[in-house]
Amino acid sequence: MSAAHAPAGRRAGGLAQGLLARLGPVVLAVLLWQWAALAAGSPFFPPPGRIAGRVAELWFSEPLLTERFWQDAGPSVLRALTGWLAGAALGVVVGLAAGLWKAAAGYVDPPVNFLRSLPKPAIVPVFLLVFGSGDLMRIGLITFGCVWPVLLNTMQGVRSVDPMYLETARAFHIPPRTQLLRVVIPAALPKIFAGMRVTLSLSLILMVLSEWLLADHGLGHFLITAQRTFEILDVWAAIVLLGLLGYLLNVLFLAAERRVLRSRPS
Amino acid sequence: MTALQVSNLSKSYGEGNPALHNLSFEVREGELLSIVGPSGCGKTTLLKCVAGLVPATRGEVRVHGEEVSGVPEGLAVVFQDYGRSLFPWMKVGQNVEFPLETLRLPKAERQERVERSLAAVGLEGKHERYPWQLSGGMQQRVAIARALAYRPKVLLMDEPFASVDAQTRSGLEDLTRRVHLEFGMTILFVTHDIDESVYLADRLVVLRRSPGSVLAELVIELPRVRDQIVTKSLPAFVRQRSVVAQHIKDAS
Amino acid sequence: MTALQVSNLSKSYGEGNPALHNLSFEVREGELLSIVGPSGCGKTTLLKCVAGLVPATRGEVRVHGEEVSGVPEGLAVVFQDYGRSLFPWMKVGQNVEFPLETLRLPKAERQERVERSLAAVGLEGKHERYPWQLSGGMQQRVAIARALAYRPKVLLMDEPFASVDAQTRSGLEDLTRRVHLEFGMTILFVTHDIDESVYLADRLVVLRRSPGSVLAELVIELPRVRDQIVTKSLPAFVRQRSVVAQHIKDAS
Amino acid sequence: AGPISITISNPANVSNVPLHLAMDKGFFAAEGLTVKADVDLGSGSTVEAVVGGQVDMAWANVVSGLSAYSKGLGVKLVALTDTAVTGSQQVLVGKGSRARTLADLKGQKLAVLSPSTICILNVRSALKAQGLPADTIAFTPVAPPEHANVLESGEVAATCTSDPFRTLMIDQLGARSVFDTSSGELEGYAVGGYLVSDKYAAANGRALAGFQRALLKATAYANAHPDEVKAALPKFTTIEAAVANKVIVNKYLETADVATLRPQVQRIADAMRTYGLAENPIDVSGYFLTSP
Amino acid sequence: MNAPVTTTGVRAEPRRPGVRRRTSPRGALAAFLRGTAGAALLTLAFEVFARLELVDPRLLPPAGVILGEALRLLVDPAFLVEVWATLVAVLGGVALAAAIAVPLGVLIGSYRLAALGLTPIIDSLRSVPGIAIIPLLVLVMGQGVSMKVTIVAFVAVWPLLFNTVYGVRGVDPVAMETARAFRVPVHRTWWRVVLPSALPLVLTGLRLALATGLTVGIAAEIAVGTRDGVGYFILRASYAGFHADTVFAAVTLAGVLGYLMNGITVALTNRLVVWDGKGPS
Ligand SMILES: Nc1ncnc2c1ncn2[C@@H]1O[C@H](COP(=O)(O)OP(=O)(O)OP(=O)(O)O)[C@@H](O)[C@H]1O
Ligand SMILES: Nc1ncnc2c1ncn2[C@@H]1O[C@H](COP(=O)(O)OP(=O)(O)OP(=O)(O)O)[C@@H](O)[C@H]1O
Ligand SMILES: [Mg+2]
Ligand SMILES: [Mg+2]
Repeated sequence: MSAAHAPAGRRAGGLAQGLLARLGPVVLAVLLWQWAALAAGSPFFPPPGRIAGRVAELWFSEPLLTERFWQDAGPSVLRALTGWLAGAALGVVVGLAAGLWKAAAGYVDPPVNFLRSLPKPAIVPVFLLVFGSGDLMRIGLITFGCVWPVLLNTMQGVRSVDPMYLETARAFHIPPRTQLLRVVIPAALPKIFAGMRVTLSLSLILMVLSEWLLADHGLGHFLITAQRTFEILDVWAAIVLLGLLGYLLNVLFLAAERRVLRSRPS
Repeated sequence: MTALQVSNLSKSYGEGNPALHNLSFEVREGELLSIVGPSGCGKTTLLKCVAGLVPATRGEVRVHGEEVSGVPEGLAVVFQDYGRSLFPWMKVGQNVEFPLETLRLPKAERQERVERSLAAVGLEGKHERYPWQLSGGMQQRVAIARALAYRPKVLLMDEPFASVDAQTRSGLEDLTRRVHLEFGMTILFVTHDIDESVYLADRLVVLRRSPGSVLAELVIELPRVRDQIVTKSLPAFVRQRSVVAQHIKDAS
Repeated sequence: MTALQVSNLSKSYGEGNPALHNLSFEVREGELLSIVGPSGCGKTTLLKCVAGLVPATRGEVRVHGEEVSGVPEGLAVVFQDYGRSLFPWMKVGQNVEFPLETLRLPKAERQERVERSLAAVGLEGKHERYPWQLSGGMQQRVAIARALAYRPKVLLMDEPFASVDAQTRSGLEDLTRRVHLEFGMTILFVTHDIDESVYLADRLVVLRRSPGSVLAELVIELPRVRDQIVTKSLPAFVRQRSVVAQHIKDAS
Repeated sequence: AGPISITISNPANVSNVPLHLAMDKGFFAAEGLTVKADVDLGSGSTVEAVVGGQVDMAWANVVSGLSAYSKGLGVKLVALTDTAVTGSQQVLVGKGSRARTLADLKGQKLAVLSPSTICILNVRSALKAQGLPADTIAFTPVAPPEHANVLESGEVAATCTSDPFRTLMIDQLGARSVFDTSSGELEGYAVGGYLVSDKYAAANGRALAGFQRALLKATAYANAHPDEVKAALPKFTTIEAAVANKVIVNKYLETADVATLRPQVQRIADAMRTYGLAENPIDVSGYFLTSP
Repeated sequence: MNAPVTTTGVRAEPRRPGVRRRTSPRGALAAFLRGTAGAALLTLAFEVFARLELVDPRLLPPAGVILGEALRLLVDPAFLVEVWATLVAVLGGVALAAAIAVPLGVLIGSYRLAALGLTPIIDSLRSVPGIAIIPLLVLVMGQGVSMKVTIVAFVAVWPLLFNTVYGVRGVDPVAMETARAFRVPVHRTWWRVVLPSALPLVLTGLRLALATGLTVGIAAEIAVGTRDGVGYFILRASYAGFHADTVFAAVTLAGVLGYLMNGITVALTNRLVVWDGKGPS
């Protein structure tokens, strides 16, 4: 019987065990993959060893990162992060408003739910025609995609704040603004983070999509070129790079989250 | 002077679920009124109506002559559900200090009030703990310290000592009397401990079982300054104690 | 026969934050042991160690001779933090019935136990309410009803009557004595009410302030079957009551 | 055994009209074949479907097919369908553009169908002829329906577009051609053809021979009846009849003779090497389906 | 004790109509009107922008034209068949995603080791864009409905997973201790304690998953050129050339479809989650 929580603070079994737990499954997965790829022998499924070699060759040789890395991934990641930040900020603000002020939710809900259900590739032309060419349109698209999860989670988080917290705050005449900053937001924070974390990877995906549909550089461009010219190894290399970037961003995000939420009971 | 006036107050939670029925009483400025009554008779509901946290279904509440709509100024509450009224993301010190920030007190004074009120409830040196690192009784005392540090004109306390041991409880009772007298604080004190209700009160209201309404009201005739041993052995105390006990028996 | 044996139990929450220190005592089968001690001395911690909910730092706990690692079988707990130990998504009846499902009792028997235990705590007819629609005292009684319906061999109760009015409290105290005698239930009862601790106990342990350890242990010499008025006026009761009071004074 | 069935993934374009004529006219049935044509709208994943065995055969443009072949995916060319004529594919600029020639697009972006399109070869070859470096113009792959949008928004300076979008953009948006891809070095280039996987080729030699014969009959018929070609277009493509009438019809190839086709293909393979779409020289000798 | 909060300093209206207080017909009408007002504003903004004719109206038709075309599509059986095809793929994909994500989320949320071990894999996997793996999926599955379901599941799994994990981690420790104290078996604890407690967040995840699944399902139809679905309809209209009105009408209806799916999920949530915002979460 131990459906217990992951006790954040407890250093169960120490560092070694943690490291094993962290790396074990990854190593296992890669080994399985290598074995399956070798067994299948399909040109579309190169073994991870070769992919890793290609990734290193393309982006991680020279001193540390190749010039190509900055060419392919640099602008892409920048776009993704900018769009993510803008989307998260917008999502939190609108989500707070809609969570706190039911009437606002009434006005906002239908258009929001309509907008977020629009298929992204199909609305790229609209973004293109409205925002014109250039990064504005791409960042706009990423922002547009990132807003919704954060918005929804924020709203949900705000609506399920323990009413006792609010009653306490009211009983002590905490002004609305302070209530918002010191009570509502901290109480909703775990849920806001959940939304932001979902969105972080989404921003990478949307970045690829925006570059996929039209770009002359960046990871999306690299990917579509590789794919259309049957550079299968490059396709996989790009997928792995995206996975690495996603993992890295998530590690950074989790570290930040842990700092912010460290005071919570385990 | 009337600090608090409750007139014909009724409250029901939805159809056919009345909690309070036609309740009227008043509390004079600087008076300590105990409210006793059986579990579920509506004491917490009454307190929340007075605090303006819950709208009355009928009737009205006036604090210092003004009808309560929002939470009246200069009023503080110690909630029965202390476990959930402390903010888990704030340390103990921050929890106590938080309402003071709104009062725009200088940092030094805030600090001092936090120190003093935490010390008053026997929690000196626990500033840096989080509420969930404290025992139940300690959490409840943090909630009390928070209200005391706020120095309200009117203080509502909902079974504030329920989770505290006898020894500490006596100390807190005396503390309550002391701030009541010292600062002329008007206090509405909900409890189900008969001894406590009599020991603390200037006046006492017994509520009848649901939907709650006033069953009896009595003025406690005890000296203003009280002592746990001396006062509790006064014949007046013993007599009034048993009167209240009898009322409560009738109430349930 | 020993139902419960605590030997050299120590528990600390991280470095330099000891809650219990070298605690030893035992409870015989079918005995009711009261535990009293100042707020924050480690009573809740002790109960959680006995229940196997929290691992001891040192020492061991044996229930019916077996060392506790997980939660021992046939054991139930009434938590101090009743407000959070009831599941808000279950109605009152469901909350009480929930642990019974694990016992694989037939539906009819489950229903009957739910009925009877809710009635025993004075909450008949509240099945369909949600916990958050009840007053604090009522919630606490739901938690008690849940433990009673479970019919454990060993029952741990952490200040179970703290939020209940005097009248109901007396009733619940008598109920506790009754199930204790009727079912031969072993009960570990944490309270900070001295009268209650003496009135209920077969034996009594006083804990010393942090880190908690046993300050005194005394056998309560009162008849097995007790009565609120008769028993509490027995000279033995009055005497033992003041002995405990003195101990507690020493403890804090 | 009953008739052999072949599933073909084919884009909805002019090149595939003979396939559909052959189906309609019963040419395949006469060879004992049941052909099922899966019309594909611009997915770019048809070669994967062939290699993975999800479909038996797919039409691909020559560059794309050669690219798959050269990367060792194990594909074989069953037949080439058509060669380009003037107007098949053009580089278009917007109404307001002042560009007159490719050279005027220097330092700007050109939208192309895909990163492996013959247009890139054509443009680079033309640039080379004018003594300009290959990277004078940057290429951006854009799906054809978006060509009008990217041109209008200013994202690109020009688009390399084929019918029906070429006709529509010229007629309705006032776009203007500055370059015809069927000119210069690669004039009359082969547009595309049908691919199968090596495995499929090895197992179905007889059926594929039958396919080639039936298709030849259909290409001959198509060349002889241009009106029927235009009439067939709206039936399996999304092109409307009015537009179909203005569409430029390529010249369909009436031969399956490897010796004749091979130089056609090799020419493009060499150009791919020259103009940066292939890293190594491509030897096309293993590319053709050898008769059983 | 915790009475329904009706007025907060920060909250102007009852927080949650919930189940006990059913939305009155009048309230529903008001909500509908508010929603319509919001939608009208959006439409108007688009209309004005289009009417400025900064962009050729054949590429970006005004809202009025799009809406007219949308109304026509709404009764066009040929279009409705495509809607059905998309719906089947999206619901299938989200169901598959939920079947994977919820148990996995409970596992990861409950056990630190599972979280440690699986996080790197998950974080890497979910940063892989669905479109990048489409060619690989086509290779294995072709261009039919199973491929669509897979790609929808691939993207819908993450919001469900993360919301479940955060939901499970947010279960009140006292509630967990209570279940343990009564020796409630693990599976029953998950079922009766962890899941209900996490349910509000899981349902939020479901809403996100449905929306994401719908957009990606349609995107896949566009990108893969599958043989049916709204995306296919859009693709066909765009390949026909200069039918921006039909394209945007179909896109609009896709949005409406998403709006409806969301509405149904919200109604479901309100029915299932009576207690949310009533007590410790
Ligand atoms: N989760 C925790 N983390 C850190 N310290 C804790 C934690 N829980 C309890 N403590 C500390 O352990 C000590 C004993 O707490 P415990 O809850 O056992 O006291 P108690 O005797 O039950 O008090 P009360 O009568 O007030 O409920 C206290 O000093 C408390 O601050
Ligand atoms: N949020 C609510 N929804 C519905 N009914 C409620 C709600 N809160 C309280 N009640 C009901 O109102 C009545 C009075 O409750 P209240 O909490 O005021 O009692 P109380 O006197 O404080 O009791 P206790 O001493 O047990 O705390 C009870 O019957 C309770 O069930
Ligand atoms: Mg109460
Ligand atoms: Mg305790």
